[in-house]
Amino acid sequence: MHLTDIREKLADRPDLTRHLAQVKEQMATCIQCGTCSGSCPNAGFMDMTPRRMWRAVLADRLDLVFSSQTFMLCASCYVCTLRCPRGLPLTDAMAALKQVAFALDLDRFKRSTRFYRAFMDNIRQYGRVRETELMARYFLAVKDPRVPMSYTGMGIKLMAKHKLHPHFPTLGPGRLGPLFERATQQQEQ
Amino acid sequence: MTDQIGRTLVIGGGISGIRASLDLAQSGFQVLLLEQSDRVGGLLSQLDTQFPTSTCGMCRMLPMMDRDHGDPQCLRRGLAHDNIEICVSTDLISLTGEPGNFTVSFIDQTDGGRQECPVLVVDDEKIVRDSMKEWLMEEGYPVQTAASAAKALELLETGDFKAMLTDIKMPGMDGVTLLTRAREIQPDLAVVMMTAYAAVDTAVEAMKQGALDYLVKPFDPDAVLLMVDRIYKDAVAKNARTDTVDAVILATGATFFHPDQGINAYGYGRIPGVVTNLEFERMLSHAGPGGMDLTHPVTGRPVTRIAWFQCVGSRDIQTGTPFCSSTCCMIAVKQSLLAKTMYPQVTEACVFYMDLRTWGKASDAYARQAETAGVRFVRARVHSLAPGSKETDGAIPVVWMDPSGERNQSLFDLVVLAPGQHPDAFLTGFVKDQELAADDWGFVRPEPFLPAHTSRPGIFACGSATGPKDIHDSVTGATAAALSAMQVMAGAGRHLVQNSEPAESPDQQAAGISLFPGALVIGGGIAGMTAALAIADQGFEVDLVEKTDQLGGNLVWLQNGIQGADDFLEQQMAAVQAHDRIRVHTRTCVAETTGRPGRWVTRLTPVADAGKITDAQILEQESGPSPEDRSARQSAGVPVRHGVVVLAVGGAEAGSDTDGLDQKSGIYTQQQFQLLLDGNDIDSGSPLQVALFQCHGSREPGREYCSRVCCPRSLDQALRLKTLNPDTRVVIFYRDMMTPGLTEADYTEARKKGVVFVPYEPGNAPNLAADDTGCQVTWTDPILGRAMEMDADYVVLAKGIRSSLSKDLARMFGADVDGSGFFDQADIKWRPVEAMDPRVLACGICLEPGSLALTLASARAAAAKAVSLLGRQTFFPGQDTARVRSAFCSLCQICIDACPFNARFIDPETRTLKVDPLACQGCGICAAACPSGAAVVAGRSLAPMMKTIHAALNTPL
Amino acid sequence: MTQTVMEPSQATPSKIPSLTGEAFEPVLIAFVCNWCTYTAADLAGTSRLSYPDNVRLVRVMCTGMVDPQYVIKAFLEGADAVLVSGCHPGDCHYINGNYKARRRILLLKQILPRFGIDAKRLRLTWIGASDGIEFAQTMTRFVKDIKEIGPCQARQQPVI
Amino acid sequence: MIASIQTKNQSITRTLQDFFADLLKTGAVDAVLVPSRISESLYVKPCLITSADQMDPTVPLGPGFFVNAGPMVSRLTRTKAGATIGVWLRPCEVRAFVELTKLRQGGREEVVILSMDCPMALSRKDYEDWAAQGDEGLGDVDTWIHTVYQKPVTQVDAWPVARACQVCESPYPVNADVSVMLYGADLDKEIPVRADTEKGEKLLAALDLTDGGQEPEPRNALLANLTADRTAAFQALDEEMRVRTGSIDALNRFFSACVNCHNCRSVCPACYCKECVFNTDAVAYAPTQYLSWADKWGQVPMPNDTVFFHLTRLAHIGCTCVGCGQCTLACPSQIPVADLFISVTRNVRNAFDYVPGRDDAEPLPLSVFQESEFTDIVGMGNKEVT
Repeated sequence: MHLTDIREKLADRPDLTRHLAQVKEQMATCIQCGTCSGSCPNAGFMDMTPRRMWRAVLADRLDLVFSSQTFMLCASCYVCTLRCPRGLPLTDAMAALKQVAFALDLDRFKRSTRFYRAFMDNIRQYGRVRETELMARYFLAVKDPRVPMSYTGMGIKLMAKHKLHPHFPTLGPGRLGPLFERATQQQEQ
Repeated sequence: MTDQIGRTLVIGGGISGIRASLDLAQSGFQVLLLEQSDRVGGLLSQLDTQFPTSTCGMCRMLPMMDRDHGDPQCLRRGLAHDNIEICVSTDLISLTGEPGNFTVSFIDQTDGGRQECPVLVVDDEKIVRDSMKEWLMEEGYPVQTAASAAKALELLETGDFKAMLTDIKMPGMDGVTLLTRAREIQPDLAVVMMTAYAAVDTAVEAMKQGALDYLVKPFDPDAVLLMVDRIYKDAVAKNARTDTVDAVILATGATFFHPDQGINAYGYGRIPGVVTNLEFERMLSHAGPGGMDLTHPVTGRPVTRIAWFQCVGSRDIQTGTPFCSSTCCMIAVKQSLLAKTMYPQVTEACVFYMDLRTWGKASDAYARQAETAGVRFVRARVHSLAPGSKETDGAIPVVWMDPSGERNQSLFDLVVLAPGQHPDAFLTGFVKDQELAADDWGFVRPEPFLPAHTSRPGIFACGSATGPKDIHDSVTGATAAALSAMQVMAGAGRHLVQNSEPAESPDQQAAGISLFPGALVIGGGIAGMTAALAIADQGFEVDLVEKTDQLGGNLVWLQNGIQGADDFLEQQMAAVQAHDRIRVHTRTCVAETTGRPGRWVTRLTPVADAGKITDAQILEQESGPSPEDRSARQSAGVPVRHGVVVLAVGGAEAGSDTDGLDQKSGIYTQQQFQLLLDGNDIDSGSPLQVALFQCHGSREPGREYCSRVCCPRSLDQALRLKTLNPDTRVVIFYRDMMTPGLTEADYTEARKKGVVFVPYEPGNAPNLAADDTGCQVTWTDPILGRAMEMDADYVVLAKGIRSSLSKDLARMFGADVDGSGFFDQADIKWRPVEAMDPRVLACGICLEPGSLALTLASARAAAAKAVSLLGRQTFFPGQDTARVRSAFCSLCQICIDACPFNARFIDPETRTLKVDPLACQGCGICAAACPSGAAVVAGRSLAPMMKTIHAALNTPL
Repeated sequence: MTQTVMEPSQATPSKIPSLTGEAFEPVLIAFVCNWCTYTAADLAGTSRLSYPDNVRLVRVMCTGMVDPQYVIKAFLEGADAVLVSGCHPGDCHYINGNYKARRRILLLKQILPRFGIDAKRLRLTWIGASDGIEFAQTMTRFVKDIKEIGPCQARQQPVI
Repeated sequence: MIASIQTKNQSITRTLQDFFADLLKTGAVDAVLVPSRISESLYVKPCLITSADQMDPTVPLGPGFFVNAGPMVSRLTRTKAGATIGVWLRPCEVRAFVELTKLRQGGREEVVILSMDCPMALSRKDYEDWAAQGDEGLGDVDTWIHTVYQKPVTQVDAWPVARACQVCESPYPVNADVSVMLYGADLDKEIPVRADTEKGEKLLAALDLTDGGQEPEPRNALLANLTADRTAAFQALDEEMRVRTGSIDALNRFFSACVNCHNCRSVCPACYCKECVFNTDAVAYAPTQYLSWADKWGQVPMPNDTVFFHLTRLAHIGCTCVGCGQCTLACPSQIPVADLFISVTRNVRNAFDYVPGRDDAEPLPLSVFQESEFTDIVGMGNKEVT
């Protein structure tokens, strides 16, 4: 993902630039001690460790930031925030980067964006996760036949263990609507 | 009556307390030394060796003169001096008054102390009762507990309690009613309410009904102890001993952070094999738990792999200690070096650090010594520890991420944590009672430009009470505090204990020497001026020699770089010029000196041409006048007679100015850039790109020391640039950011303002490609692992400090210059401002690189030493001073070569060998070297020793 | 590391240990430096460590003060062995006293063996202020070694 | 620069006497120190000669060696004399003087040291017999000279050379300004002379002895096996002394004839003290002390401290003894003190890797030290230095 493309996309989104500036400001006092990378359970799978991610953020290397999988693999377990000697809000910063990536709808994260959106809509609608409908909605959104095919193996195994309930929605609408409105309001401020 | 003997109270018997007490006692004043614990020595008694050498040497703090007034013994066995009254296991009850008339009351803990203050703890929760009981018992208070108010009243009937701590919400009778009922039984009982957060208003209500105070759950041990402490002091105040003193020196030091507080990510106390560095110090010692072997504290097996974790409870906002505790890095370096050299079984010694802070003069070379001994230094912070399992055979697995992002794992038998330091309960209480100005973390804040002074006149502070310090800084600060106390006592008209003791015998009278009463201070910088003023204020004549034509030295170009330094400099220069006992000789240098130490006649000569001093001239000055030139100056010299000399010739930016820096491409040295900043010649309109390059030429072969001031200076410059224009991009290239102690706050502040810090290894420093348009800086970022480059408008090279002290000048007074060109101190830790001869002193940055605060401290310390020497009329030989039987002496000078303190010399007129009673330490080495028995030391020559040997071998048991 | 606890009865009866009849009890003299080794001896005492009482301590201000004559006189006066013990290099209160002592002991170790005084009878050790255990061990080992070698000749006959 | 003095078919003694006379005549030196006979007796002592015509009684080369001239030169140079003195010294005398300069008992500035391949010395008794058989009461110096310098000898005719000379480690000039090379030279024709320092060159130039000579061809070979013999002789001496003084009892016997006269001390060039500690009040024991010693062993021979004195002297000059043998020559009880001192001191200074007199700048071993050295003699380990 080239730096210029990122800059272009951000040009007309002042809210996202402000969002990123806030992340950068929060990370300013990072002393590069490596505790976050050491304590992150998913660090092994990330192409760029959290410590390197914060370095890139501070160096305004948005090209590196948005070409890495790091914030997508962050499982928000908050261990890094607990251990950071500087008391920096590391997990919230990762979430912020994730939101900016979704908002920019970068095609690099196309699949993750659609999965997260499908997941959120599913919960908003039913107040709980309905796996089959969630995956169906996700496969439709991805519009790429190969993706569902890749899940068939896992699907069969889950069905064998009665983890997948083939029936269609019968429960009434979920009651989490107001919670979502409130969250979106807060996001605007 | 005002003319009694000057007496000072020193609180705290650790390293600083001992040093301050000995300085005052040696000068002839009396000292009252109070120590809370049961012995004098503080941390000292637990240390076999101290960095930056792997040797001990604390007994070198003992006085060099009048040794008959004290016990010549290892300080770990105790301190004894006629002028020091030592009270151990003593609690300070109260301190009131002003300089010259302080009233202090104190009590011995063991009799009439804490036993006299029984405490009753009333709470329905067992856990609260037990923990409170444990804390209070440990402090020596007798404690009883009661689960309910009824039980409490029952106990109150029979027992006689001084304090009661009671919960409010309890089944049956609540705390408030218990309060009223209790006060009926015992009206003078002090009651403290313990309340959960919600019930504070009821606690306040209780206070209206006579409760002394309230504590909020969850309790902090220190708060509880502070509360009970106050009650205890009021209770025993009546049978405490009171005394009046003229000045007070606070030297209570700091305590170590307990790693099990807070999140305890390293499982201290849970995981066997995780110890603190103080505990490991004891394990290393042969007098420690493991005896002669280094064994695992739990399994008892020999330890082979040791890891040191730095910054546990320092530089950590989570534990409320965002400052650096200054000494832990060097402790780790020493312990790792000792572990590798004392115990061959240790195969793996690994120090995990963020910045290895080796800022002392000899510290960096000592750290390199550890590296060559096989210690591995890894720049990483281990996030947490899991206990060892059966597979790892009990060894602790340590996982860390090195800068390149590689995940590393290794097994260690022992993990040594470096806990930070913070103020102890006593200091917090004392600061509150005496309303001393303290900084944000509870340390005493020294007055600007008066390192030992607190906000209360007459009360001085030194050592770690004013912020974590190493031995060198503590000892220098303690001597400076002693000077401040002397100034107060002089002001109050006090006199010395023994000013002019008569000689006991005629030949002792003949062998005595009296110093010329004046002092010669060479170098008119801020160090020289401060020392001159301090000596002159005590009533002695001072000759201040400055080779340029104006005073001020380096502070002249630096005054706008330090807040308030400009007025201070002006004030000092005015004071020096106006002082009637200071003769200022500008554009003058020392031609040569004659006479014995203490009776020097030094010839001062005007510097050759009348014009501005040329650089070449200064360089020539520094290397000393060439021989033929010296004779030319012989004639015009002004002879000065002085008994003490203070070398304060200062230093300059290292790296000669002519090493090809072309400022048109924006490359400046730190000093040049500071002048630009102060002269606001930096146009801050458009954002700039500035690169600050640390350790440029320092900490490398040829100059193996850290100049200690460049990192704080660069941070200050970076912050100035950011305030000028927040969008200016400032990048600091560093090896280790040396911001020890409380200066760590500037480092965090710089990061907050967006300054980028790029660490580099000595091997691949960033390279500068300068051309006339600007300078391009290229480097590989160690964390991103990518090549980066930057077109810098300004590149500032931190060249560090070099000393201007020439070998010739030092040798002229029998001192010398060390490997790095600075003044060769008698002992870098224990006698930091003196040469081997106590009459040759040094201060400022010709002694060691340091900040303005350290320069002022060393200047006042040097003045203290000078004053204590000049204050004595004559120095008579003690019982154990060497004597010479000239009839047998063939002047072979073997004894002169053998004497470690060059106390022996040949008197030119009489062609006989004489002993300088002030320098001679009575060790007897000369007596052993002399074949003919001409060198005699009482009790340590052939005849007495043969009697001793005969008695030893022939007396039946 | 268990401390070497010796029963009080093992100490010698209160007369000059003699050579004949019962087991040979050596008489040794130790020149100990006042600052470090004497403190270690003090520490050994306060730590309740026992060591044989054959060694008679002579406190000197510094090992640098031990003139070779003292060692020679000690041997000629009938000492079975002489120990010189001072501070570790770098700890010396007088800066370099211990280095000078080391050269003098080397000189003596060349001379004395020529006259039947075994080099093992003269020892130089560095014992620091906290080496209480090492002090006790040194004394115990020293007495054991000398018991093996046997009495020094100068103890049996006067030297002219 | 090597020159040669022509003997002009005179005796070598006469040639050297003329050489010294020329030195005085040309003013190259203001005085000369040369051994010479005292009132035609058979004994020689170093004489300070300033007039050229006093040369006849001098005996530059001969077996008579009764005073080590080292201390004499130190007395002449204790302070500035304002005169240049040419001193004619044997190698051991040169080395003794150099050691004394290290002890600041003299200085080399005003001295030109002329040294020679050593003619060796006879014991006092042998010397008297040797001297008697010569015609004018001074033995046959020329035959002595011719026999000694042709091949390595340990005796001339029937007289054995002094034991100290038999084991001497440097019979050739060391650390001198002018070295006279006699071994293997055709002495009837010329005496090769080598200038080792500028001072030496200046002296020879004053006598316009130009750089024409060369070292006698057989000299090196001759010196090589001379040294080999001497080393072997030393081993033998060392073995013998280890036996004769290997125990306290043997030491008692060795010194049983000693009467504490301290003669060996007063002639020893290395013992520079004004007064020996054993003559001072330091050893003035109280009568009760003697009784206490007597109680300890049952009896104590008087005066005691004989062995204590010799062992102390061994410790004091352990590194500075140059092995000149004067102590044996001076001992009234004919105790071979030199044999003991030479064998012990050579081992002592090997441990410090020090040779007395070889180099002015080499400091005395006990006046200097290194931070870490000789670590194997520290501690209870049994890596003992035997």
